[in-house]
Amino acid sequence: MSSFKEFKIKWGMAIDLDKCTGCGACMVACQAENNIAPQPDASNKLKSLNWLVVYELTNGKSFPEHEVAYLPRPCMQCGKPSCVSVCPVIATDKNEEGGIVSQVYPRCIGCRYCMASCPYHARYFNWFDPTWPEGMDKTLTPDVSVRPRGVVEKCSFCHHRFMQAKDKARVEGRDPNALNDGDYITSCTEACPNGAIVFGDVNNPAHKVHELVKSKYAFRLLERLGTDPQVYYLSRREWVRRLGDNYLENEKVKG
Amino acid sequence: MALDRRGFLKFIGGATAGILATPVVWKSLDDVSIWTQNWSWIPRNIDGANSYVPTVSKLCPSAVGVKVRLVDGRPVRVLTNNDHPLGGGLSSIAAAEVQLLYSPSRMKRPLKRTADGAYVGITWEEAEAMLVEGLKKAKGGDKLAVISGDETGTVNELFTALAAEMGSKSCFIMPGEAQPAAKAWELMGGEGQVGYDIEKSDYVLAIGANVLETWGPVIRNRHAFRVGRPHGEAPAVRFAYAGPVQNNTAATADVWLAIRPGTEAVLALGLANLLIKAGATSPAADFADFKALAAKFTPEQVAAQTGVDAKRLAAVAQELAKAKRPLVIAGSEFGQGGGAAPVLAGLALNALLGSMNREGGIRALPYARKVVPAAMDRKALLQNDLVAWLGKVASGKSAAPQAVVFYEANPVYALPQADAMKATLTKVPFKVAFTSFLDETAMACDLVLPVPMGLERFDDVDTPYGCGQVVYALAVPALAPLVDARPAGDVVIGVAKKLGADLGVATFADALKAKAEARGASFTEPSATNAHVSNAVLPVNGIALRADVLSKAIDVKAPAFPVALAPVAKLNVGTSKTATPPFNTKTVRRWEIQGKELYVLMNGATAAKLGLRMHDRIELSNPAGKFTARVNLFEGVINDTVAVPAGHGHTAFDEFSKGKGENVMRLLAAGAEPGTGLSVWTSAGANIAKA
Amino acid sequence: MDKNYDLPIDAALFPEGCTRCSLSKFLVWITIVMAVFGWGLYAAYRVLAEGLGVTGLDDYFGFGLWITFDLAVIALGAGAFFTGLLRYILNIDPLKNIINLTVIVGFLCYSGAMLVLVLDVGQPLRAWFGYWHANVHSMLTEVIFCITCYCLVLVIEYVPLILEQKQLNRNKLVHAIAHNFHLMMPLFAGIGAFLSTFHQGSLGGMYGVLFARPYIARDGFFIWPWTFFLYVLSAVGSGPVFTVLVCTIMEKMTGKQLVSWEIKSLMGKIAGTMLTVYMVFKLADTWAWANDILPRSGLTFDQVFYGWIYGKWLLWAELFACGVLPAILLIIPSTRNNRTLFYTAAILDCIGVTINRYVMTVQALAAPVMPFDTWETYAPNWAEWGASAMIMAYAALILSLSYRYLPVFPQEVKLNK
Amino acid sequence: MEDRQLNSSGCAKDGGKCCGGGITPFLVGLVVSLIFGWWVFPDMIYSKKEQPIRFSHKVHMESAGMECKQCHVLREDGTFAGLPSTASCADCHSDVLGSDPEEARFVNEYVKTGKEVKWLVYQIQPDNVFFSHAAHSLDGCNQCHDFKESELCAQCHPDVANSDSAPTHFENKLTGYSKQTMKMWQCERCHANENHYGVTNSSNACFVCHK
Repeated sequence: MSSFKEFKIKWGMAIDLDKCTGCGACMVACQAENNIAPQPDASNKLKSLNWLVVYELTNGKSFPEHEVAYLPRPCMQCGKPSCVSVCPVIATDKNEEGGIVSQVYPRCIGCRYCMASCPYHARYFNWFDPTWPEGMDKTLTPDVSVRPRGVVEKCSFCHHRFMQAKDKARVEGRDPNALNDGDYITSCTEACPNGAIVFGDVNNPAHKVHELVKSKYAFRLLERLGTDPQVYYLSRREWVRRLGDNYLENEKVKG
Repeated sequence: MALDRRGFLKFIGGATAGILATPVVWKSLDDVSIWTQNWSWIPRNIDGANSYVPTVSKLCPSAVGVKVRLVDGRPVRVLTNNDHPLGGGLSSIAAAEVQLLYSPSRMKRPLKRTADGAYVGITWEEAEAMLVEGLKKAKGGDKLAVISGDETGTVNELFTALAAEMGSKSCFIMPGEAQPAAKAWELMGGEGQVGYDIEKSDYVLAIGANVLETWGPVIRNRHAFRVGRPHGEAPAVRFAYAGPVQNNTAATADVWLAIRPGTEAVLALGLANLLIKAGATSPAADFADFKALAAKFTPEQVAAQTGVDAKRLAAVAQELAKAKRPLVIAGSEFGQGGGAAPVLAGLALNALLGSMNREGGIRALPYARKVVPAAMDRKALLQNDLVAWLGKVASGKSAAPQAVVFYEANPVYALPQADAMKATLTKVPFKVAFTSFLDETAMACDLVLPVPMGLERFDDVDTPYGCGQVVYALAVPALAPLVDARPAGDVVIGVAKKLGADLGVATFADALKAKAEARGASFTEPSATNAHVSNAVLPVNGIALRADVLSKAIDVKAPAFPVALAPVAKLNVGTSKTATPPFNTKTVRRWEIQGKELYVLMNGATAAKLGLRMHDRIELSNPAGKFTARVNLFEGVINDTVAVPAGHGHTAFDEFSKGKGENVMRLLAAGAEPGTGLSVWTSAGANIAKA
Repeated sequence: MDKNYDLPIDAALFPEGCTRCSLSKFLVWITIVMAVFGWGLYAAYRVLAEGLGVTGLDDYFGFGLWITFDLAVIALGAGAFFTGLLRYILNIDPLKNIINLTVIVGFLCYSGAMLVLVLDVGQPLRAWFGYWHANVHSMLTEVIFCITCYCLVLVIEYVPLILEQKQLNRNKLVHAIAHNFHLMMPLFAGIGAFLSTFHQGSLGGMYGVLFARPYIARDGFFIWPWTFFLYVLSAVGSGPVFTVLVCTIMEKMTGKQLVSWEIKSLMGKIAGTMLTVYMVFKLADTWAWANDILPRSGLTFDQVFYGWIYGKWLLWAELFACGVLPAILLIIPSTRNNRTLFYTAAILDCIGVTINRYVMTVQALAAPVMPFDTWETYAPNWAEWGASAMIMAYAALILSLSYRYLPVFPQEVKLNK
Repeated sequence: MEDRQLNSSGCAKDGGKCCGGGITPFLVGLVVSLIFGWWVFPDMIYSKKEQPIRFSHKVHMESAGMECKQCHVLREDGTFAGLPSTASCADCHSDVLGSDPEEARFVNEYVKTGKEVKWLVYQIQPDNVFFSHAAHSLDGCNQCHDFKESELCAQCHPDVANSDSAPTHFENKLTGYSKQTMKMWQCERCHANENHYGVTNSSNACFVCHK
């Protein structure tokens, strides 16, 4: 297995699950921002392409003890991604400052090995060519290329916004590698009216997310598998934190 | 030399060796792979200069303040506008608004229905002539009805003024939360529009009102929620929710009080009972009556009627009593049909909590001055009950009008007993729809007139119901209409002129300018929001608690059906006006719609009682209608209740929503609320049979 | 040359001293095969023209029937390299009587797998990136290179057999080439054995390295997870008997004895021995997985099975009914030499390795890892069955032609006198 | 069939004698394909296009003393405007300034009608490529180099500063891209050059250039 790089900047999210109502605005904002094609019938969730998916969590108890929570799942941008080393053609890599796992569509041959490796189901395949209702393709943003059929894609943390923020900093004479908190946020972060998502540089004490990930309520999905995700979740509810990883019956959840 | 076979083979061998030593194969391989990156049938990125237009969404019922990103004038995104008093995030429908400009079901030109029922495109000149002709026949004596789907816009003044000029007062807005609230507030003797200062409250109890999804200016509410709930910390503002289903609001609320559908007022009175016992009082003249009424609603009594857990109820009452700035918001879980009683009881609770006319409590907000002289003002318009009126027309108690004008309203889909409502409309000889989409109502009209979408027109949002402050927001066009559409306001002004009436404003833009002025707003300078906020409030004096009305209105009969129905409203499936936007099919939960089938939710105990299991196909029926659906077991539903996702089952629109699921409105029958006469349809029930 | 008009009209092309059915009968058979092939071709066309959405694959099951099929045929095709290794390197001479068939079966399995892969990758026109932009860290890269090279080796091994065709072989040059090829065969057998071992292993390694998928993740030795070695062993433990089964089916269809029982029994003994070794390791692996890897991931043994479709019966069937049982049957001489038991064991052996490849592919992807995720099921649709059937038809076609015109079975003349 | 088979194998007995030519056919094949591959094929795959207006960069640079960035503007938000619009050309060319008939044609056909010129771009990259002109600045490169503005531009673009007419545009018939569209390895001349790291913040990470 290859070794993984450490980066000075580490873009990360802290998603407060106690603040997510599951409204789906983030999913829509993501599709519009990243030129993901709409699907007339998206009821087969195993074949509907959306980089960000909101899962429904339940505490498993019967009425009236039942509780529900919603968990938005972008790409975890793992520190030790299981998908990167398996790609036979280096179409995906984690080699840029910030630690975002890249996916280069013109390089991808569509073998789907990375999808098999990802336990978060964060990777999606273009089963067909993307199509938009007539004229709707005019609303595509110029920021993200449209993917043809046969390639794998995934959440990029709206990487183009990172590039735009750096360019803006350059033009304004600021250091592109020292962005302020909020200079670069993802489309879902921006769209969420509840502010459930906080985005920033986990390594930078000036960024809010830096403190948030240290909260005793913070956890990551499937931490023990060693993927080292850059997406953190927070919940004051123990049962929610317990759903973040597989626990044997006698094991205690942290926090 | 004749080339024999061996020679030929050698030639081929040489050629092959040669070709391999040239770029032919390698360049072709490379070009082919480049070709696969640029297939001509895949849309291209189009670069350009970015610009941003701040506006407010007229499409989303939450009236969210947004900004539109354009690239060389081409709209590409609706973005969050954090500076906007109604902004601070996006709703799942506003996020799709730019894409909806190109919705397949969008109206592209005026249409008229021919004798054989088909629609044909006509010019605007023909359309306006037809409209004038049709309206001429509806002159005098309430022969014209206007039904508007816009609760906050000045455009209503033009429509109602036109109606007034035609001698009609039959003007209605589509049912929502504002109407029952206006009624309740009026009964209590309140002035202006009732407002809820969520931003400054430290304890919000929502009874029925789905405050984080469908009640009031949702994005503004949610922004307050965001501010009051810092990440990973103990919340500075507690939220409690009472309703039959663990909906989006309940999912994040600190407390969920499960109550049967339609029992919101009973729950409020139960809380009043506990609060009064704990010493709460009110200066209201009829407090003694109210106290006597509340005394009847002991925790046991409330538990029996609402199904609420007495301990949880007591806990909430305590929390309310302890809170510094508690606020109670009562409404309907699916945003309509709740009647005045819940709001009345909820406001009475606020009075007991000392929340009247207080920061973080109830505010009385002044209505804006009319800018079209002949128009009905908002207060008057809110007094007209569309469902009741249609009921009278259906039963022949009122004469059917000669003409109906629909403005961005889809009553054929969205009213209770949708099938019966549709039948009632067939009594009207001339029906006109001003709409952006070819919806169910448009499909029932003789003339369909395309209006520009919210992003393509000037329009306004004046203090949506629920706002704690006066907010006036201007919608400005981010682009010229993509289709042959005309702003309804201007069409109305023109048509009125042709009918010999002067509405007093030359253009719709003039009306908006006047309205902004009336609100004290000035939009001469370019601003980041095009919105105006005012802290103006009206005094709240001599509020009565109206135990007399409540005692009658609260007389809710438990449905005589095996299960109660609890419709669940969510914005992601769009509105009756828009149906499900193309991007939003992916946000519909897996066990909500599968293919064309709707899933309804019930808890395990209810299912066991009915002998049902996950995925079973059932028929829901009651005298209003019936349909089949499948069972989704979800423990966040109160016993003996079936939660039905609303907003599905469209029979018009496009492949993204047409024919998917069922329309819950078909199962809801409206009744009259005793004491207020308001139409209510929150207490429905159904029979369940395996299908 | 006198012509015997009782013979089929293409009799001159038959292997020396062999009889074959009439050409018309043969053509009827070929027509049936081509009909199946045509169905698969249509499926392939739809997949290439419209995208993989026409298959039953989805975002949970990026790998499905095709990968299972590929892995299974590549394992079963291992008879070629292992028999070659034994025949040419270890000089087990009797194996010369079946070596030709093992080469053809191997060639068919590998070329068939590569054909399916053309459909299975989303962008076949860029598939060459696998060589040009190879990621040396990926097990799949190792697979791509080794399979391609080994497929070339199999072509090289197959070519002399074609050149030995009676009429072709009359040409001196062809004869000389064929002869020289034969002399070089030990070299190719060696290269083949090396390549094949590696990619069989890499195929297993491909799964073992998926460290975030506890169902298939395996710790390992140096850079290879255990599955690397398990795949090699299971392939050599089943490949030889698969060749025997193919041979036996051909015997049934042609009504001739093509390979003597001794040879088959020898192949069975070889496979049985390897299978026994494999089962020892496989049982140890399963034990370690259930008692170490799963609990380390927070999972229990029960949690990685689901309902009937992904039930424990698959594991028990793979381990005992199709693992331990055939190993015993094949390794004990008395049961091995009972034909019924021998064939039963051979079939069970092949089923066992197929189940293994299936669960490693499909169940591994079905098993949810996130606690709130759900078990999903996968069923291949017509397009995947069609394309797989196309490969079967392709194999049947090549085998039929080879049998009819090439001297595949050295014992055929003697055994059918 | 059989006879033919026998004949051909009979022929083989004589080896090269009857089926002559020795190595000649091989060489002929080799030469033909080499000529085709090196001279005919490269020409065949492109269609040639000329710019709609003959534009002289030289006149603008030398006579008018302009710089590249005056027309090829970097916008405030860091995005690059690319080619100037007709409106921005009309800032100077509202009327015909010189005697060049092409200028007159430009003014008459485009400025007066407000039509945009469909310039052909030599360097346009596929959608999947992200290129930031802001990042490739003179300040950045001239920390070590000593480029003039036009020299920096010419690192990637055809050097048109001194030419009176724009070069012919070769469009690949299959991919639709210009022959001069830079390939990844050309970007990597700088991006994979380790001497640049730490000085220019350049990186060879995939996502730096792909979107």
